[in-house]
Amino acid sequence: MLYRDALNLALDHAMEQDPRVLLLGEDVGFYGGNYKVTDGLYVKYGPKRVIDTPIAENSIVGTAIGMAMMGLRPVAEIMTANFAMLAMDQVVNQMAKLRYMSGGKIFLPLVVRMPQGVAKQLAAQHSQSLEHLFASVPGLYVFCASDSTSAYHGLLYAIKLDDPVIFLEHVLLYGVDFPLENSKDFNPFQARVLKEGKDITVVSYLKMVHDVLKACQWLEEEGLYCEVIDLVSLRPIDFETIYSSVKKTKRLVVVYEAPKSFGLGAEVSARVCEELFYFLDAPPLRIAGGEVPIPYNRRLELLAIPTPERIYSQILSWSKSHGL
Amino acid sequence: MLYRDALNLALDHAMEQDPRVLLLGEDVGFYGGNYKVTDGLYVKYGPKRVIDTPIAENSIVGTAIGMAMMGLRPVAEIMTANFAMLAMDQVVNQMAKLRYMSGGKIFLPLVVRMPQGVAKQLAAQHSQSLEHLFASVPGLYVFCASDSTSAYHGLLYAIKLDDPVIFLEHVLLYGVDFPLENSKDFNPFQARVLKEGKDITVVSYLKMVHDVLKACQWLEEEGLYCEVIDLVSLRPIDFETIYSSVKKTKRLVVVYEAPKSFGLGAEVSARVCEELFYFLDAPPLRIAGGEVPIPYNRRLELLAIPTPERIYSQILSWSKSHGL
Amino acid sequence: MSQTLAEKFYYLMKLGRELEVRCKEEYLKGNISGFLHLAIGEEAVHVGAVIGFGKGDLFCPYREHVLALARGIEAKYIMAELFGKVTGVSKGKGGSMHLYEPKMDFYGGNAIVAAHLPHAVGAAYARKLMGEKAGVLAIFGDGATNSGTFFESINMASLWEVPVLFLCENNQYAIGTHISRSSALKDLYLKARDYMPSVQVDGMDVFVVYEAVVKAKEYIEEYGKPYFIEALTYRFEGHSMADKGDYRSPREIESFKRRDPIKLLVDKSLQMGWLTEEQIRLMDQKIEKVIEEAVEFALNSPEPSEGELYTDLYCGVCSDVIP
Amino acid sequence: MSQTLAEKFYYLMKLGRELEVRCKEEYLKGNISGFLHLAIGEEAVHVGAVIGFGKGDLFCPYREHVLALARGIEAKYIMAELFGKVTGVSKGKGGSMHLYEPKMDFYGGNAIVAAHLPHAVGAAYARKLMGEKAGVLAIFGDGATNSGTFFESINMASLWEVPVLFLCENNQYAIGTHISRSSALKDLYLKARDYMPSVQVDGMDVFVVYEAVVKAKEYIEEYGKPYFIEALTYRFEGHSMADKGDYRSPREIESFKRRDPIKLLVDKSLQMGWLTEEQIRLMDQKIEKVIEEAVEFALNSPEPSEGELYTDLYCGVCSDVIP
Ligand SMILES: Cc1ncc(C[n+]2csc(CCOP(=O)(O)OP(=O)(O)O)c2C)c(N)n1
Ligand SMILES: Cc1ncc(C[n+]2csc(CCOP(=O)(O)OP(=O)(O)O)c2C)c(N)n1
Ligand SMILES: [Mg+2]
Ligand SMILES: [Mg+2]
Repeated sequence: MLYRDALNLALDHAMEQDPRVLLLGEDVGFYGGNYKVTDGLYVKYGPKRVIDTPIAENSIVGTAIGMAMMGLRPVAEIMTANFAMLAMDQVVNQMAKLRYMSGGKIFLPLVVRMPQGVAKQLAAQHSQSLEHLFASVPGLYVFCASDSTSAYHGLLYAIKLDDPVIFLEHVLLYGVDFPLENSKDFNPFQARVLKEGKDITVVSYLKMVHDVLKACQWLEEEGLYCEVIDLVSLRPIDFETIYSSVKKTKRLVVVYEAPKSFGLGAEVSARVCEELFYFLDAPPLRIAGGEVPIPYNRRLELLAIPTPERIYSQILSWSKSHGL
Repeated sequence: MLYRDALNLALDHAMEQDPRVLLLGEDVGFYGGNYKVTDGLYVKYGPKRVIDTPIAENSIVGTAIGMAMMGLRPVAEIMTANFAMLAMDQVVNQMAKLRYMSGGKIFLPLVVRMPQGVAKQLAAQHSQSLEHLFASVPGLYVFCASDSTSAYHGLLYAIKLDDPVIFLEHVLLYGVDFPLENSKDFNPFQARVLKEGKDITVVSYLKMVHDVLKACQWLEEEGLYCEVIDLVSLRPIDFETIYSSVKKTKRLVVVYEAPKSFGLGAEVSARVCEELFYFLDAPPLRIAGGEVPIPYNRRLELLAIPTPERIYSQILSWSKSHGL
Repeated sequence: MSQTLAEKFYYLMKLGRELEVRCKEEYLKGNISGFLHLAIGEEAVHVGAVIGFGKGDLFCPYREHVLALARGIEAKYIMAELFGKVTGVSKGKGGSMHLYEPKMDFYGGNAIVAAHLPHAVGAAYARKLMGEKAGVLAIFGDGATNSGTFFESINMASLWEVPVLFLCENNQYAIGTHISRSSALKDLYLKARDYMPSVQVDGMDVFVVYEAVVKAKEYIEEYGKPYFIEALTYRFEGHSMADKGDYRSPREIESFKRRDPIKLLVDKSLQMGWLTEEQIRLMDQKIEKVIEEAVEFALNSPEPSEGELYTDLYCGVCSDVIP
Repeated sequence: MSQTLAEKFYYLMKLGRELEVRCKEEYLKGNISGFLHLAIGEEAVHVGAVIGFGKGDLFCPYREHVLALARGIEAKYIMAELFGKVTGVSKGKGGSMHLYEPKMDFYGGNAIVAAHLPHAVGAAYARKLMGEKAGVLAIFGDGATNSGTFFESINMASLWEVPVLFLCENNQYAIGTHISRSSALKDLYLKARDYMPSVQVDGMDVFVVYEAVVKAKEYIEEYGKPYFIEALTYRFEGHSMADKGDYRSPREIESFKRRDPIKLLVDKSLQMGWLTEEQIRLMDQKIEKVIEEAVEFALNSPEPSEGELYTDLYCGVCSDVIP
């Protein structure tokens, strides 16, 4: 099933089963969503439950918060994470803090979905990976989906949660076909070991997971066996799964699309160094985007983010220079 | 000289010497600034160069960008970093990217100043340390000031730069008296070694620097000699200074007020582990804020951020358990 | 009718006034900390609006003690919150700017200017969708009407036809900045007039505010659409305890104090025979007692335990409706 | 006068149209990528506004090819940018949504709806402060008028009295969302009318747009204050190449195509004798050549070298004025 369709199915199932679930966002209704994730739901559930909004990101999240306060279970779409910069007050100052500030009197069963990442030549203002901005905020849960299974089950789980969730999708995955597994007790708080291996632990999430899997396939030909972990939740991060893998492999690589510094990789790498310092046989390696806005030109764009080829060659040369 | 007055002096000098420099922000003019940083400048330079703005953070930064495009050198004040969440589009998508997207045709001599941090019982929406949100954005410089010397010289330097700078101040420092050193060639890109020591490298910035210094004083009585580094720039970080200290001490501690995960400490710690893995004698230690919004109650508030006492005791027990 | 109202108004306005006067003292003693915004001078707006509105959800700014009292939250739970005690309405975690009591449809206190306005719109949307009749009251200042969030909320409320009463308390200042330095329009009701019925009223006369709000409430409930009221008022104190408010001339302040809303109410009520001196004296006594007890309660309440630092962040619960 | 104008208008509008038709082809061939927003159908607004405005700074949205052409940026530098070549106006780093030429007072292209509006206000403030006369032209869509940033900009421009001409091109849609689903007001000039002179004009007739803009320009320069124009127009294509635009009925699209701004201009000009068939033929020939050369130039230009990835991020220079 297409990733897009898995998300659509999750929304459909949630709306079917719980009349409190409703959708809002720019173009989500009549138009069916900029990436067609909400396609068909406007016709099925009507304009009161699939709400087209003005271009007003802060107030999209803000009104969704108000709805959640009253007991509805809104799923807001921000057309892309880039535009979520306009909603940061409602995300950081409101949605993440209302429960705490009220001494637990308020709860917000609210999901804010958005795609992010580098697609193809959309240039600096449309190509950002901003997960760390959300993942760093206490009070939020941040989930992300790397395939149709985590898309469907992860989104459904997020909608069921009584806490606010930022749900990240990747623009380049919408059109990709993945098997939809029937994982009844899918738990987004648990990272997924997508591939076992004895030599190196490679942590990733969202689209990069697939580039990592490709690179690790090639690495096997060099005799290097990577264990690939897909972080489904970025806040909290399932460190237990990472630790037990690193204890086995004694080596950590983190691969992500965002600029290297301050990203998810910094936290994963720092934490593993703190907790498993004496286990590690090599310094952790972060393979990530460049410290630049994403340029329009395709050649430069591809230089600014990890590719399977560069993931492969960087892991290879790093492992060689650290005695593997 | 009071930290507040050092900032005021920097603004005054810049405005005196360059007619292109102008100030804007909420309450900065007639009222003299919420924290009185701009006091007196309205009278001296008039309402055209010290502009009171509506409560409209995104457009405060946005108009400042427009002014900078035309060759002025605006210094915008966001009343506190908390409200900068409303300006994230202009900060992340505009000010950081315009030069790059234009292939270098645009440059933005622009400073956005703001205080941040935990003061006293201002509660969750007024007590945040958000430096990593800015420091993670390519295209920005992020400076911060821990005393009157770095406040005065750092701000003046930021105003002189032709690139956009986020300039962070700490709410609790405004009323503190520090000597203003005559550092003619103060360079914010260079971290300051505030105290030399052979045993442990302690990296910090803003107000925490002072709490660290206090804790390190006490640690000397235990025979532990810390080298204290004050990061004046958070983007870029002066890793050279950190590396040469860590090469000597073989131990790294990072102290900051923000929640521990994803903060400055993650990046510093991860980078040092990557670069100096074989030098380190112990896992790096991060001493930071809790993973919670800051509560109003004073006792809980003080539990949510590092104090000199806890910095002292955490370093002590960490160094003991790692053979120092 | 007017008699009952006058009594209610007087009690709440005076209780609010005395409570805040006491808050000032307790702040100076160090029992209260943080930002403390007093509504002294604005009681007619707060009490008139909340009583006039009656049933329905309230969304307030950081200057909300009197609004909370008028909604029926007991003084002692407010005072305990200001003292940072676990018995406070927000368990001592919120403080003055964050009083919450969802059981009484009281949704805070918000310390970010205008941030609660979209919450009000969303809440009204929800109420309407769920077939409930009561609308939502959103209160905010003159300064808030310059923020983009305000404008987005007005547009969405009108577009979606949801029953929100936007009540702007125009006290002419946003901290130290006079409205003439921040808003291109001086008559703020103009900002909404193309979107919804929009009026300007005297915010010093509690009866005027009350009547305007009653009328607005009828409208929003009958039509399920928004309404805008600008109430002209003034704060007698500084913006918060951190501000002396001395950017305003003594003359200006005096001219408004001459129309002190409590004085106006008393004069009118005595003149019209709605209240007697004796009634007032009795109420004053009661108020003194209530406040004394509130302070007592706050003082004697325990602080939150250290373990509370990490509670109330997530509920961690899954709704059981979706299988 | 009208003759010269008609010639200029025709040349630019037709050049814009043909350039964009060619862009579509090149996009389908894979020479252009990313988001490509065509202004086909809206040329009267873009050309009438830029020519009418004359000297002054331009701030545009992502749909800015024709605006750039009208400002005098050569087609080949635009095409090269769209091809991602180093000879493009933004060195291939910006693409379609980010054309910049400060030397010609052309300040982009912005891919965030309404984000350029405060830039325009700040620029106008700067120009006025520096004693320059020319104002600033800011162009944006109907969808943008629902964003808080729009409202903040309108308020600030009016409050600070700066010469910005806000030109709203109301093509009725924001991507797939009709104005009736996003704006409580259908007549968008109402959103500004309390803040500045505000008018609504036919955006399909380039002469009408031109005259309205000339008048507005005179006003903003004479008074140093802002002005608002809503131009009613329509886009014939989808929102971008990623959108078919089929949420609009063929009938609706046809009704607007009947008022194709280029056709209107030609009909009127021939009728009035401002243009001859021969002139048009010659211009068409020239346009064909210009576009051919532009594509040639773009094709033959080099891509940025790999080292360019890390250039143009910081200038790293310190101003030498402050000692
Ligand atoms: C978004 C935001 N910007 C700035 C502030 C700081 N601030 C707190 S209150 C205030 C003034 C608000 O004025 P107004 O809306 O008139 O309300 P009043 O206090 O007069 O009742 C400001 C600027 C804030 N809390 N939030
Ligand atoms: C802040 C923001 N939100 C959403 C988008 C996605 N988006 C791009 S164009 C557009 C529609 C804009 O409509 P309008 O202002 O009418 O301009 P038009 O394209 O019709 O000229 C949207 C929603 C964006 N670029 N920026
Ligand atoms: Mg006010
Ligand atoms: Mg449009």
